[in-house]
Amino acid sequence: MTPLLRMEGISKHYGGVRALEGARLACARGRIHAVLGENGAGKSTLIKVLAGVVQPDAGTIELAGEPIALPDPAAASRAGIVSVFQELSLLPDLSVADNIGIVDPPRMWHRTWGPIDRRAQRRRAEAALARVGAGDIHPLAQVRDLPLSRRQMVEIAKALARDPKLLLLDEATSALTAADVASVFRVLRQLRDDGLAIVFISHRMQEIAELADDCSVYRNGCHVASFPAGSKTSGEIIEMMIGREHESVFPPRPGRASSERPALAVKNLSWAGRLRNIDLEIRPGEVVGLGGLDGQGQRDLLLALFGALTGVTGSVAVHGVPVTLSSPQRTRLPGGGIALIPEDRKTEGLMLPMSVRENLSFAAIDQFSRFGWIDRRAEEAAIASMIRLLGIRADGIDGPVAALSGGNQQKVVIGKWLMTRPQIILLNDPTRGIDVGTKQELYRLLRELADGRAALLFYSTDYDELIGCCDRVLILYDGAIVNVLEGDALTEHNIVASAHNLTAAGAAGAPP
Amino acid sequence: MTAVTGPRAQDARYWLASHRGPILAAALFLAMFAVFVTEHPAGLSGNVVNTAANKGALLALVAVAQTIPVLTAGLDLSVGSVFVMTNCLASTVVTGTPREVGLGVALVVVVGVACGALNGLVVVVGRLQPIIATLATGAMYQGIALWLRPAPGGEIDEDFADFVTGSLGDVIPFSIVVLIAAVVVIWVPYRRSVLGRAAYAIGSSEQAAYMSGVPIARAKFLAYVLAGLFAALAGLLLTCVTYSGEANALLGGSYTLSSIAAVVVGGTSLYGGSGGAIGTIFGAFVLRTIGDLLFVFDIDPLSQPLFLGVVLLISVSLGSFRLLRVKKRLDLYR
Amino acid sequence: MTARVLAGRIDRALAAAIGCIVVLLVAGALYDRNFLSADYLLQQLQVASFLGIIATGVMLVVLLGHIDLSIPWVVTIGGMMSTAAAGHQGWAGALAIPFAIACGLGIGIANGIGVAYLRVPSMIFTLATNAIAQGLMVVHTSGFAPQDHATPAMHFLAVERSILGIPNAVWVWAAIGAATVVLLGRTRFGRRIYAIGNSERAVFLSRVNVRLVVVACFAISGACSAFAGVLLAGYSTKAYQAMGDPYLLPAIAAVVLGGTSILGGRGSYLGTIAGVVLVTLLQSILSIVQMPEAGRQVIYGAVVILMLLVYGRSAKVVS
Amino acid sequence: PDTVQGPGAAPDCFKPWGKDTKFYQWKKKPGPYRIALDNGFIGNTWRIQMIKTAKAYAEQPEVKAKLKEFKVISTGEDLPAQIAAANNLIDAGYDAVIVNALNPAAFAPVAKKAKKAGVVLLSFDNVIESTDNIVINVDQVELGRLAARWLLKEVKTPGGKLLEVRGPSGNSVDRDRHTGFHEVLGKSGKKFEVVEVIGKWDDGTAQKATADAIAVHKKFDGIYVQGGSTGTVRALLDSKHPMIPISGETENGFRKLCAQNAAKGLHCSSAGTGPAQVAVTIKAAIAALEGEKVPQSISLPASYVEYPNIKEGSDFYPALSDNFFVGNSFPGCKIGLSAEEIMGKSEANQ
Ligand SMILES: Nc1ncnc2c1ncn2[C@@H]1O[C@H](COP(=O)(O)OP(=O)(O)OP(=O)(O)O)[C@@H](O)[C@H]1O
Ligand SMILES: Nc1ncnc2c1ncn2[C@@H]1O[C@H](COP(=O)(O)OP(=O)(O)OP(=O)(O)O)[C@@H](O)[C@H]1O
Ligand SMILES: [Mg+2]
Ligand SMILES: [Mg+2]
Repeated sequence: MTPLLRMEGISKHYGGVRALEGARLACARGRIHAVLGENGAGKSTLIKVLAGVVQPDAGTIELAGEPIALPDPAAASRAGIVSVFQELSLLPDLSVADNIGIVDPPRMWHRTWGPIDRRAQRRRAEAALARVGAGDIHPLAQVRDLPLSRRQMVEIAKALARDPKLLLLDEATSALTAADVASVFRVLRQLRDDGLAIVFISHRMQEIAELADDCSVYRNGCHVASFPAGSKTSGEIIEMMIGREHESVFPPRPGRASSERPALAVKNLSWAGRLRNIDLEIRPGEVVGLGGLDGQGQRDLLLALFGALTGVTGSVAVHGVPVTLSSPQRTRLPGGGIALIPEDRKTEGLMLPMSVRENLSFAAIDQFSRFGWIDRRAEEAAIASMIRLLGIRADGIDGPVAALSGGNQQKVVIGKWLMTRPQIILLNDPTRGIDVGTKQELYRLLRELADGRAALLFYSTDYDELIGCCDRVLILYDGAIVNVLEGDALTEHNIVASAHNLTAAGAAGAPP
Repeated sequence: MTAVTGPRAQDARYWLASHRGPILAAALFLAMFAVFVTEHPAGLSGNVVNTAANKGALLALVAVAQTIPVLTAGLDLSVGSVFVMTNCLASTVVTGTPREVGLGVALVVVVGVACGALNGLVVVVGRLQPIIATLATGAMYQGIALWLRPAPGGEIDEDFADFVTGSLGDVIPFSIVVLIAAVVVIWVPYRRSVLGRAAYAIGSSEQAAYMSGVPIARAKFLAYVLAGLFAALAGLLLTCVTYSGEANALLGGSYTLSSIAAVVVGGTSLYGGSGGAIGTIFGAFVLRTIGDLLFVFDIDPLSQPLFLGVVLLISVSLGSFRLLRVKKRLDLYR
Repeated sequence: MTARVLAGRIDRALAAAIGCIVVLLVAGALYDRNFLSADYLLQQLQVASFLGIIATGVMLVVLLGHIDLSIPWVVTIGGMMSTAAAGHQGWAGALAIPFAIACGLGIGIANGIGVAYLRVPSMIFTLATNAIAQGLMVVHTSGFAPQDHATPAMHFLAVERSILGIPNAVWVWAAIGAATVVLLGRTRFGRRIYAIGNSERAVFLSRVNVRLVVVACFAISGACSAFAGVLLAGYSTKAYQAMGDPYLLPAIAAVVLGGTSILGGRGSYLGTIAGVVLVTLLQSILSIVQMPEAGRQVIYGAVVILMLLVYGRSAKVVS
Repeated sequence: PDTVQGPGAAPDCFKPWGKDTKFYQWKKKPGPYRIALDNGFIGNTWRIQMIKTAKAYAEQPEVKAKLKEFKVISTGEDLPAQIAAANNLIDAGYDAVIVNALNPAAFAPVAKKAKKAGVVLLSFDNVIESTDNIVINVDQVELGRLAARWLLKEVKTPGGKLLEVRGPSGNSVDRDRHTGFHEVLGKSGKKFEVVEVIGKWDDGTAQKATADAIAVHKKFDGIYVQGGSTGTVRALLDSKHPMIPISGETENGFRKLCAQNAAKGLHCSSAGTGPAQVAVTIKAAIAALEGEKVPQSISLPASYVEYPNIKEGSDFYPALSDNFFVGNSFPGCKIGLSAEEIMGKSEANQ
């Protein structure tokens, strides 16, 4: 039987950058096809070609054996190709229902000329949300007000509501918690069994293992290999992706830091009913994780500690000195201060059209300037060493960061903050959309920073990461810390249990 | 937040949240207008209402014209010029037999639509920034207006004009009927149409809208065409109010700027994606009533411009009270 | 988009603007040889320098992604306050020019506070402050029948030609322009301006006091406008009502024609210079060839659109 | 009102426009009266001066005794707002409404309404084009003719190049003055090339336009400037152009420059309409309300002075602002105090 989709010889160049070179992909009905590759391998570009967003320089696309042209997203949509993009394509000012029904909504009176039937649209949206297990999202809510994980669910519901023949998911689960992932996977399997072809991209290897039927690996824009899932070990796959051998993922944890004075001590911190009486202490050299279901206040806590919220009560001390964190500028403290790796790199971390140079040195510009005058040499030297340290792949430092792949952009965000030499680093899901190789470098980097006596507070939606990286994990539920896990008690089971606030203390390891 | 959390109450809360702008503008207008009529020696008479309605409807139509491109995160700086140019045209062609008057009205509307279409083309096909593209086309329309009417004058069928600017049964100003009709016949269907919603989608995020397969080009084009249409309706109404035409660049400029202020006071975001014509209409009436306050308070003639400026500043700043409720400072920055 | 493409874009704007300037001069010369006389060209530069100083402030504000519609009456305030102060005896008279600039600065700061702290869209907040500035000047003129004659210093700056026969106003503009080039390209403040134009949110989260930068830019814009008002008063030897009205739209047009994105975050000062010269020449030539106002407006609009079609098109919406 | 036969009240002041000008007579109303002034644009010196004059006139004891209320509303550039203000004033029962119209053609509906309501409507400066109101103005076409006649007299050559600095396009006053100017030139039989530039009655704009014109055309034989005359003379002086005759408006600054440079050969004529005509209009309003006969169209004398008669203290005032409009005395009208005095007083306060 011919596969539903066949792409051959797809090439795409951006100026001097090779995004795809003779790439190919074939996927069949009733199969979930995983696409793997490190950051910048060209996965998203491949998806965008299929979605009609990007026009390839060369190559052919066949759908059900017929050659097809995809000049714009609308054409792809008509052909039954529906995508969930890495950068979400939701409309923040519109309601969830409007978003889900944005293309081809139900109409009153006449199928093409009638006005939009809002009731029918709302029913349709409710059904789609319920189907992916996001029934908690109100269809009239504005997407702008939803946290990233809920938005991702809306995006998936939106894709499914369009009755695709071919569904493309580009890191669609990167911000989802385990529970959401599970319910999305249930639907995806159901759809596969109904005969859909699904292309699935994720940097989380266990998701690939769990879901994929076939795999294709790309490297540097080229197709490396395709094989049925399970025929290769994950070590082999990673080797294909990064082109070298791959060691154990997490760097070793040193023993607990001594009982010296905490770098960050928070007492009784509350905010707007969304954070309740948070107490926490992080010593220099410690990596403390924030866990729990998404949206339990973890992101707000990080923002509060960074001075980005108003009306926060409670006390915060840095190295024993009480500080008022009434604005981010106030986190600039003698000896380094506090850094925040924000949630959304595109809008919060970077000035996309500006150069890598300007982005990297932006937060630390004071170090290279006297009386407001920038010393470009000092700046360049510092940038060069940061690029080396993080292995940022960029076509020179004067190109816009927008041209970097997602993972490299994330590295720029991290580099931007490392340049300020912070003593306390708040990380808001920093590995979202980062490939395994880079992730591993990042874990190593975090540990090095901790060894360099920085204190890290690390929120992640990935439990493995929390377990592998953190000395301690605080589980938040409804804005309060409900459990603290460390040592042997730091297991996936315990995290999941306390995340749902099921545990009475003791059932899953008592807090110290 | 209310304690009620039933599904109805929840729906109502979302509804309220998305209609806060128009409600506030309407409340502000009613308060100001109440002060005005209580102080007016003639009180709430048919004449007073008619005068206020005619003056308000003019700006309201221009401001609705402005609203639609603004929803797409664009801007139409030519609405004032189209307003003036159609005024000049109408003062030439809307006269004669009833048939000729009808044809004249149709011609004026068609020309307004054509101006809007040119704007749309420049923005969509030319891919120029709307703010600067319409600044340029606005200059061109102003030039055409001068060419049509080098000096003030012209005429309009007086029966037609008196009817349009009069009141039905001396109670309901016909200009308000026109306004309501424009909302019911044009705005509401537009709001409910795919292209209307596409305008909101584009304003919200053009990139995301494109990736979702929203018909961007058509929706933007239509937005400018509708702007031209509403501006032409306003030009026609102006001709009825003045019985004449004048290619006055200052008038066009002041309407363009007032229209933007009305859009903002009416709760539409200049960044696009949210708001609508109803709020804008109240916003326009708020702005128009500011001038009427000169009647109410006895202000030294040479301090009047300062007074108008201060009241304008206060009304456009009222929206910043919402800042007091913002809990997340990050949300202040886009 | 690579750096080269980006740089190419800016260069293209500059090149196109310069190309247009040349075309205008040639067209003018065909009409009358005197268009190429040093006299005429220097005079255009002199007049351009008033617009150029205003456009400098406008450009900073536009780079932030904002706009300043209070220009007309801040210019007038600059002119009227300097001449009014000059009427006083003693130090107040001597400080006429700084005093006027301080007044512009004050309104600029008010604009900045409204935009940055009250978060009112700049387009309407500055519209309102413009109305207030006008109101203040009407009260001012009517109240004390103030002195409105320019001082010799103002006349010296605006009209006289002290060095190399080049009008002093041009030197003043050159100095302000050089400072701006340095400010935008070499300082932290300049970086922050561009950055805010690209993503205010990211700048806020980079521990920068965004509001301060915004207020500073509006303040500079107010000061530039007021200073231009001082020079204009010197040029006309007096200050008068509404003297700033003819400068708002040309200043915005000059900045945009010079390749600065009206949405902020992108643009070069060299482009602005070219834009200013272009707009000034275009106005002057259309005036001299006695184009009737109607045709003048149409041509003006068409030229702006054509030029932007050459280099000012935005990218297609693709990722 | 009734249309009646002349002569009307105060014939020295309320001079009928032409022979066939009608006279109006309203029924005498018991005083004191409520009179309102509906002004549009305010952001220029002429208007400010006009409003100050109106206020000062209304404050004069003999006038004040007849007025219960004198209200002024300025609406800015917004024509519909000015029309609405006029309508509101009529509805609010003012006895007389005075308009300086933003657009002369646009107030026909207002005139209709005032007539129906029995309100006396008057207009001056930019007058309402309708016979349903009392119009008080200087003949703008004649001002243009005056300038042309004087230039023809001063320019000795049989032809040459003249510069005409015009007002804002689309404005009726600009059109009228331009028409009158060219009418006389056309009939003169001399061959003049007229270079037209637009000065918008604004000193800065006029100065720039003049400077550009001089730089390109190098030599003119005479200039007619409708407004912004000070700027035009500045440009002439700055350009070191030889002195040529200039016919301009009535700005104090213009006349000052003319007087200063008369010895160097600068010959000027200065003609225009002073803002004090508002006082004449108020006077006419009161006369009409008192049941006097008033011409429908009143012609005011233009303030006119030409070289070498420009005298300090009567034709210009060195102590007053350049922006001041001179030529406010209407001797026949016995207005009581001149605008010069009004401005001069506050000047002295300083
Ligand atoms: N618009 C663009 N302009 C220039 N270069 C681009 C553009 N988009 C992508 N690239 C380049 O193309 C290459 C492939 O990018 P792509 O986004 O497809 O990678 P990816 O495999 O999805 O990576 P990630 O896992 O980080 O998302 C990268 O090197 C990137 O820098
Ligand atoms: N070179 C410069 N020229 C003009 N103004 C400048 C310059 N550098 C800074 N400023 C202004 O001074 C303000 C303070 O500068 P600075 O860079 O110290 O701000 P900051 O570091 O964000 O503030 P802080 O650390 O005090 O909270 C800037 O926000 C800017 O408005
Ligand atoms: Mg990708
Ligand atoms: Mg990625």
